[in-house]
Amino acid sequence: MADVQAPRVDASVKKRFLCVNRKAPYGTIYALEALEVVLISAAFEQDVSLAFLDDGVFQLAKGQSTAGIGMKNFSPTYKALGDYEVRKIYVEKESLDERGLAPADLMEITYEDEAEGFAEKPLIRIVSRAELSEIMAQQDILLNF
Amino acid sequence: MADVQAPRVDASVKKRFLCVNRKAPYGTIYALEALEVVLISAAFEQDVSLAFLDDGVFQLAKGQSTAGIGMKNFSPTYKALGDYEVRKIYVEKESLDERGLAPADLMEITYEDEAEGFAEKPLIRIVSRAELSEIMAQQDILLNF
Amino acid sequence: MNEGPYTHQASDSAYQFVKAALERGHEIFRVFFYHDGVNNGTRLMVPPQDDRNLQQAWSQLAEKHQLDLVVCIAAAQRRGVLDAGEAKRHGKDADNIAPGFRISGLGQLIEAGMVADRLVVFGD
Amino acid sequence: MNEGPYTHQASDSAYQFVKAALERGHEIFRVFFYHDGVNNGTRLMVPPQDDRNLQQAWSQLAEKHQLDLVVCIAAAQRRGVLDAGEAKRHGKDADNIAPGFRISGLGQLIEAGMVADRLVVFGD
Amino acid sequence: MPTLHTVNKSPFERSAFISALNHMRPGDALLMIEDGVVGARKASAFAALLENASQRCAIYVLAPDLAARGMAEKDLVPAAKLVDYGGFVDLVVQHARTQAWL
Amino acid sequence: MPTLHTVNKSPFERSAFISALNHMRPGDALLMIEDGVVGARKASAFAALLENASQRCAIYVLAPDLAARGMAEKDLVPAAKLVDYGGFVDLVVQHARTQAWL
Repeated sequence: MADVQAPRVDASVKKRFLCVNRKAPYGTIYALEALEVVLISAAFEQDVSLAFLDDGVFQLAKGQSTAGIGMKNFSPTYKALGDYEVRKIYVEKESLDERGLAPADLMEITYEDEAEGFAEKPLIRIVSRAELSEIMAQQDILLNF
Repeated sequence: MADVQAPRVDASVKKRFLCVNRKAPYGTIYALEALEVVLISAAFEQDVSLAFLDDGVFQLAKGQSTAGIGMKNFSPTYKALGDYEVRKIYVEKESLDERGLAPADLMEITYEDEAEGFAEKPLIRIVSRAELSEIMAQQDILLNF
Repeated sequence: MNEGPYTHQASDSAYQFVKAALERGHEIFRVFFYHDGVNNGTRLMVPPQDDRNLQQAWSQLAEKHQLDLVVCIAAAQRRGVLDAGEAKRHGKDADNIAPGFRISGLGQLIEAGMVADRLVVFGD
Repeated sequence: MNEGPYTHQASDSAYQFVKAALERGHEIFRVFFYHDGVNNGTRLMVPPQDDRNLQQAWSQLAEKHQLDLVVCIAAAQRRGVLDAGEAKRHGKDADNIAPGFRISGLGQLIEAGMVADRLVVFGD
Repeated sequence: MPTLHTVNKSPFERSAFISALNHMRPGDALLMIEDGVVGARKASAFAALLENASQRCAIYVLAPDLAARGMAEKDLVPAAKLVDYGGFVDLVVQHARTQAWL
Repeated sequence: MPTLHTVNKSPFERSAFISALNHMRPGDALLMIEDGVVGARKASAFAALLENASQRCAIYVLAPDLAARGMAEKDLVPAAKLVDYGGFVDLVVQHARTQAWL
């Protein structure tokens, strides 16, 4: 999806990055270009997680079909995040509720757990607003989109 | 402020244009570039009026001082609108109220009434939301910013 | 058209709207690119191969239907969209205007409002 | 820096912030231009004479303080901001990158996050 | 002749949707496009407001934008009618003017 | 170490301000910049909310942005403290991370 580059910094640095997604997909490009940041970050072996809140929860909606608007449907890429070493995707419950969305309306995103014989495990964790605030407070870097 | 061009169309066409201003100044350029449209429109002898509602009412706030942000203060240009044959500037009362603004917080904008010996008359008319909706419904063209 | 390509959907929406209007047999008097909309008119864009190229889409639609695509001169200067004449006039060593787009004044927007039966704004 | 010049105040705010940080004696490891922010890096902009020139402001600040101004390559390609090498690679007849800006990959943003003590995002 | 109002932003993100509703006159039409389509979801915080507005105004949703966001007619308030880009053009023709609540 | 939250959009236009307030933890700071400064007006629809938040978080307003919009300290809720760009830099240094509610 984008050029991979070798990190040029001290490889022992490991920071917690949280990509904070708050916008609906397609109306603006932020969702897509945020995803490109996450894919690139895998090459740097950082502790990268993603948060979806406010209209950002629509990025994970099932069944996106963009044929009618002439834009590329990039939602399948979210399903590949497990392969990019992403292990934490947080979705805010209150944001879902306000929008009349249930967790079942979101795509299933899994990763293969090496420690348990590559068993498929869900990547999405539904968290409360208070929990998400706590998670944000534990990060080194917040990438805002 | 911008190049003036001679109209190339049937000069007898006279339509009602309303420039609808809904954004605060400086945070985005829409206020400034909307003003440039109004200034240009004078050369076309159309019936041009302006509406300020939602955060657009901040465009008319008194005492704007932009030295600290390195941007040009274009608010004095609003005071010259009378010279550009603008005769109707509508400001929505409900938008002022919600923002804790009073009509006295707005710049004084006047025009010289030729019919009354060039007496200075106020250009701003405070209107209710219902009145503004009615005014919008009477236009040929709505220019949205 | 008030927004640039890709960041906001406005350019896509306007393009789809214009295409549908032409298919319905309507005449498009003009498409006026204002604010960041002027950035649709740069021929230097190179989107990923699996993505649409909005400049080419507009240029091709213009060629097919003789559309008048006007880029606002004042807005374009601020944002670095120039034709050869503008580049020369301002001492710039390059220009970037795309085929089918022409640079002109804001009066073209007022004129379009006077002539056309309807005016629709796409933006952020 | 996620937004282009003029339309949103983000570029002005980021510029004022960087200037103030330098005045306070802080080191700016990098300014990364992403999304429409890449449009700050075109040398073709010609704002009105009574207005600020944001590209020049950034270029001059970079020269004075040896700032590393990085334009995201993927975002820049989409929006038509190219250096000479990129232009050649994509068969374009012109480039528009401004002095003091360099085009590189998104990894430079992650790297900056790893190296710098603080990362601040300016946008719409 | 009535006015067509377009809203292209989510009501969860911006107040433009509310502004549009506040300025629509009986007989006007509302067309929700781009991210604005999410405002027509049933069971959302804005559903009651939209149903209420539908008593005096027609409510349209641009179908291609709805599909892009993973939704279909069944996800919307009952008053919402789907149109495609051609339908958007027809609405512009059928109304005297278009107010875009950007 | 607490978080600095920046809000650059008017609460009358976008929900980012409310989102910021909803996610701030005791001891965090809120800095209102650009069009966001209008959210600190006293007697506005958001004044009570902001005063309430000020019980647990510091509220800052970027003075140059305030002046550009024709306002001064007297127009703001009492809890708001003015800073310049240098003060903005200091706030970034004093907090472990910055969350920009774009």
